[in-house]
Amino acid sequence: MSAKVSLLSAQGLGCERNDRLLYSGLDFELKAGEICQLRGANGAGKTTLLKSLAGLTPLQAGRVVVSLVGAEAVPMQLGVEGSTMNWSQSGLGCCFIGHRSGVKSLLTPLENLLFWYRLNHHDSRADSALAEELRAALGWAGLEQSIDTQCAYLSAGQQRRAGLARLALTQASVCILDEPFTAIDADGVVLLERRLEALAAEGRIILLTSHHVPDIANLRQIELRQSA
Amino acid sequence: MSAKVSLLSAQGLGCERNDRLLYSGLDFELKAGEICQLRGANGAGKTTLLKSLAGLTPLQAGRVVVSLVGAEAVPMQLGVEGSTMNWSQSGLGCCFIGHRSGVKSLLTPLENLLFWYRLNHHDSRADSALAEELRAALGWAGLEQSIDTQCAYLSAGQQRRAGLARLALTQASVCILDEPFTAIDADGVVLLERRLEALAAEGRIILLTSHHVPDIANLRQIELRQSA
Amino acid sequence: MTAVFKRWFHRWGSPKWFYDRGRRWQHIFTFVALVMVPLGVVWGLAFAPVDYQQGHSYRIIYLHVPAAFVAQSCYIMMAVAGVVSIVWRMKVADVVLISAAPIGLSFCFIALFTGAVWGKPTWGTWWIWDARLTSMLILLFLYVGIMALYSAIEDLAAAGRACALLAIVGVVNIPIIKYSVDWWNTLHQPASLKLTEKPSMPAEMWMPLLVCIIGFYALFLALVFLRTRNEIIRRERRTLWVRSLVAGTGVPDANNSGSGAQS
Amino acid sequence: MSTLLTVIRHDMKLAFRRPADFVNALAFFVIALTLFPLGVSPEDSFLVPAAAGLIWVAALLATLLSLNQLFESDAQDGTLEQLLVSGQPLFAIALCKVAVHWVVTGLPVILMTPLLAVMLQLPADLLPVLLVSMLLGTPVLSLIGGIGSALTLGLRGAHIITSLIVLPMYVPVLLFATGAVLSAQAGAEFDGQLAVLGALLALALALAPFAIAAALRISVSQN
Amino acid sequence: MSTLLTVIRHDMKLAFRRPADFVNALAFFVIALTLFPLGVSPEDSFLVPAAAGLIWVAALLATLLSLNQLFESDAQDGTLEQLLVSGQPLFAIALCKVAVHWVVTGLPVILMTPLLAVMLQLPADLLPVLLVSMLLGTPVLSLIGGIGSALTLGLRGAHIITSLIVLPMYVPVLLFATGAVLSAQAGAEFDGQLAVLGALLALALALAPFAIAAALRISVSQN
Ligand code: HEM
Ligand SMILES: Nc1ncnc2c1ncn2[C@@H]1O[C@H](COP(=O)(O)OP(=O)(O)OP(=O)(O)O)[C@@H](O)[C@H]1O
Ligand SMILES: Nc1ncnc2c1ncn2[C@@H]1O[C@H](COP(=O)(O)OP(=O)(O)OP(=O)(O)O)[C@@H](O)[C@H]1O
Ligand SMILES: [Mg+2]
Ligand SMILES: [Mg+2]
Repeated sequence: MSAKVSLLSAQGLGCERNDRLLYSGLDFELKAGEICQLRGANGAGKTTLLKSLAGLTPLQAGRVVVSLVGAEAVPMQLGVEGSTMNWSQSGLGCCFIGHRSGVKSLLTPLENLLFWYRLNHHDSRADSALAEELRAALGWAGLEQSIDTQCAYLSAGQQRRAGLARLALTQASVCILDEPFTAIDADGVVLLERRLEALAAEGRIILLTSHHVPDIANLRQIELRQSA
Repeated sequence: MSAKVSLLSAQGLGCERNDRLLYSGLDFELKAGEICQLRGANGAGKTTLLKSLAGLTPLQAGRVVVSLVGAEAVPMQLGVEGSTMNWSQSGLGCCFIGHRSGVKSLLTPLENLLFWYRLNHHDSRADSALAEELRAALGWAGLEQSIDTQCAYLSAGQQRRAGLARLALTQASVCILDEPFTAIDADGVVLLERRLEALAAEGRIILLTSHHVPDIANLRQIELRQSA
Repeated sequence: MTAVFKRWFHRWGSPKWFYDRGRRWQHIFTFVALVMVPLGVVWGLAFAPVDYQQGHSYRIIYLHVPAAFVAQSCYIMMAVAGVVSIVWRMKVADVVLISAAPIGLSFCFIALFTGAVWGKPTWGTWWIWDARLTSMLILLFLYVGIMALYSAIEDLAAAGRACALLAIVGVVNIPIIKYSVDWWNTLHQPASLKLTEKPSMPAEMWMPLLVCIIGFYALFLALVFLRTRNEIIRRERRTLWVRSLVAGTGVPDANNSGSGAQS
Repeated sequence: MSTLLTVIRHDMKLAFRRPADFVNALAFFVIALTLFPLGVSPEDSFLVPAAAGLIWVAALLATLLSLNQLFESDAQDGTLEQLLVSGQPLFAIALCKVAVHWVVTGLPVILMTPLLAVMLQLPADLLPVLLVSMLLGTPVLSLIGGIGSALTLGLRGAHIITSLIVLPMYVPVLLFATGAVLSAQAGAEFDGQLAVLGALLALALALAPFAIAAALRISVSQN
Repeated sequence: MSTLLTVIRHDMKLAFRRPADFVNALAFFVIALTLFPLGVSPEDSFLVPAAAGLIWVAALLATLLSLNQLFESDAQDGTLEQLLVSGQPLFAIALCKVAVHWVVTGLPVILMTPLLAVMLQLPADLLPVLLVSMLLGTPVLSLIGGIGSALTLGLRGAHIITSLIVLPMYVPVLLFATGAVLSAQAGAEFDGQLAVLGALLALALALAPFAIAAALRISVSQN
């Protein structure tokens, strides 16, 4: 995850689902350090767009290009019409947190985070050595008391937080978050907003959807208007 | 569902889950026409409390009493320590919408609403006769285009709306809503707030949880503070 | 119910009472078991006369039959506890039911195992699908079912009610099962059936058997009291009376309760 | 009354929206039975005497496996909560659900039986007895199974616990049903066994719904 | 490499958190086999020749039914999305998952076999052959099954479609495995059949993981 993205540009993205055109000819550029909120009514296609950007569903139209820090000269094509985005090429990484946050209810928040960490980072340290860092991350997410209770016994918001704790560790240079504020209480929302600003300050690109406007310094917004 | 509640009073409610005391000695009174927001951090016990009030889980401690319009003299005990609340006695009704909103993804919003309506109302009219009303309700919920698409193909917010459409029809005199605003876009939130005010105006009692403070005229708030 | 019985019933319904008074009964049964089981077993295995047709192998009956009896009675007792728990919402009944299950299971297993060991010399095979064996196997499944259900439900209260319900449903079925299996067995007649019929035993053969049976029952009851009281302590650990109990004279059960409750 | 019709129509609609659910049981039934000639032996010496028993065992397993769909989806999407809150008589709702479940899983299996009976070389004159025994027996399986699946709702590995709970109680049905066919095969009387099956059905119809309702309340109350 | 260890440890941990999942297959195996003596006939004349076949059929069905747990929970709770986004080699992950699945479902079944063989009166000298055939055969079942369950992930009634896709591919395994035991029973050579089983296993190991990975990508992109 060494490589850093300095510019991500989407060109002419389009998508239709069961015969309804959701969006088309969608262009936008995200610079390193930008936080961008994707807006749109229910059913506008936000989740659909985020999933295709994360490389889970193929791009139906258009292409996505990134240029890396230090190599701005040679932009790199991550995905193109008909194919799915491939983030892993040349050590790029993408941190995606969707409606379903990928938290196993049988495992404790700690175990969940550990698995995610091992999966996304090459780190030779033993679990015990990592534990400190992970516990810190979960502490940040406000789960001190629940670090070792199975997620099945956590409340809606606590489970969400277990997934969001990744934001305290991720080294991916692009974060894609689908309604990260769902089920999070007031304090949690502030916590999260500050965290996102911090990540941006480190030069990450952050793309998120949310129905309430987070109060984040110079937040960019992209409107996804119903084309039907 | 003829009977109307004029006063619902909870006395000394308490609950503990896996060895943690969530709340105890909780007393509150809700008068007809009141909208009350239950507040508390993630894991405070809001959902737990709402479920026990809706009669899904037994009351661990305390009792709940209601007095009916016209019969204020003889308060009626709906539930007591160790038993589950019983709303159906003497034609009282309760409208509960939880984290899982009880919408079948195989059915269309219309079919879902019809099933719920039949289940909760004695109405001799044929489905065809009802259809108008139901379509109106779904229209109110902003699902005109999607009335006849299976919910599996709806977005998160649209599915949520399919469940909330019940609020346009319910005749229950008490409504219990767990985070009704989740995944709902800005317009939807306003729509919902107005609807809740209307219900209150008709003399219903509304108890809801939410992490953002809805802008509702004279909203009451009950704080559920962590006792641990 | 007469007033007297009512009072007695409700007293035993309170965890504290059960814990305190149960203690004496536990000691009594333990004592009986400690005397009768060794006596019966040694008598049966060492001194009882050799069986003319089965030779020494028949001696295993002194473990086998008592175990089989206890295994069957245990389930009935659990069902009764289940009724009490559901009708009178009595917490202690749940605890008794749950504590008894593993014991019944073990006796059931002993019966099957000894039976199998017995079968080898007598039928020349470890297992045949004879009526008794089969219904015993099914009883084993019933026990496993209850324990699986209990261990799967986190919420103790819910687990108790669920198991009570299951035990009742099960006991309704047991007679049907036994009847059906017996009938089915007459349908196909394995030649070896005769063997399991009660041999008409001379007194010096069945006397020790009787002693063993009584001893096993005593042992069973002692275990039930032990496990139940441990479980009570564990569940009520945050109540006043247990706190004071543990704080004051360290009651033996209080400290080994953990181990008792897990199994 | 109208509620019951509502529930029945609703569940029927769902079943036909997702035919897989009942084709599921049917497919398992067919698959399992086609495996025996392949795996064990295709010779009549094996099949003829075993056919009826194999068919019943397969039908029993098929029911066992279809059980978890009975309440699971309702519990997951919150419909069960709505049913409880509605305050309608739960035992009646449970009965309707089980009935529908039998119609969409048990009945197809029975309808498919004649075909498989031929494949398994079951003597033609035994087919009627077999069918009657299944008509009387499989509803009992569904009713008992209902209790099991309601008790294990939302538990980890509900599947297996259901099997463990339910199976011992299935044995009598299996024994009397196959017993009837065997006696018929031996040219003996078999009304007795069928009568017993009928009695079992009556008993299950009378008691199971209440047990199921109680079990459902318990399961909902814990999560 | 380290990723694979991570996945394996993770899945193992999950399996032991929820023993029910693998006890599941085992229980079905035991239960199904106890039904045959009850439902068909307890007499040696039936059991002795049929035992090996019945055991294999039961093992096959047990695998078939445990398949859906392979990727289902991952798909539902979003773990699968995380696996894809992580950009790790998916075929390797798939292989690990299948391996773990076999260890927790297939292996216990094999370990339980001797006991059931006794209860079903299988001649003792046939047991080794049976066990070897199962050791070689059941992994193939898991691998092939993996493809089926990945393909049908998140489809309605995935269960049945999986069975239909997978079953035809199971038949050869079943035939060669039981064939081996039968020849042994007839005192004939049986190395041939076992060799074929080995070949099938090698083939499946080489190809299945890639098929599974492809199938997973398709299913995720659908919803
Ligand atoms: C796994 C093998 C076996 C099991 C599960 C088993 C089961 C039982 C059961 C449940 C009983 C109590 C019956 C009752 O309640 O009346 C019993 C009693 C008895 N069994 Fe077995 N048995 C097995 C093997 C054998 C064998 C191999 C023999 C002798 C050859 C045998 C001889 C007896 C006798 C003599 C009794 C006492 C008579 C009676 O109480 O009815 N059993 N066995
Ligand atoms: N199924 C369960 N079993 C045991 N304990 C649970 C269960 N669900 C929740 N809890 C515990 O109960 C507490 C309250 O949970 P609840 O869902 O009521 O919180 P909440 O106020 O709704 O939180 P949120 O705002 O995140 O929805 C949690 O801290 C959790 O530890
Ligand atoms: N699984 C699916 N299959 C087919 N169409 C779908 C599916 N999911 C969503 N759609 C359609 O795609 C459109 C966009 O869905 P999407 O989830 O992207 O909306 P969204 O902007 O995320 O809405 P929300 O704010 O409610 O999450 C919806 O209108 C819906 O009709
Ligand atoms: Mg969305
Ligand atoms: Mg909540």
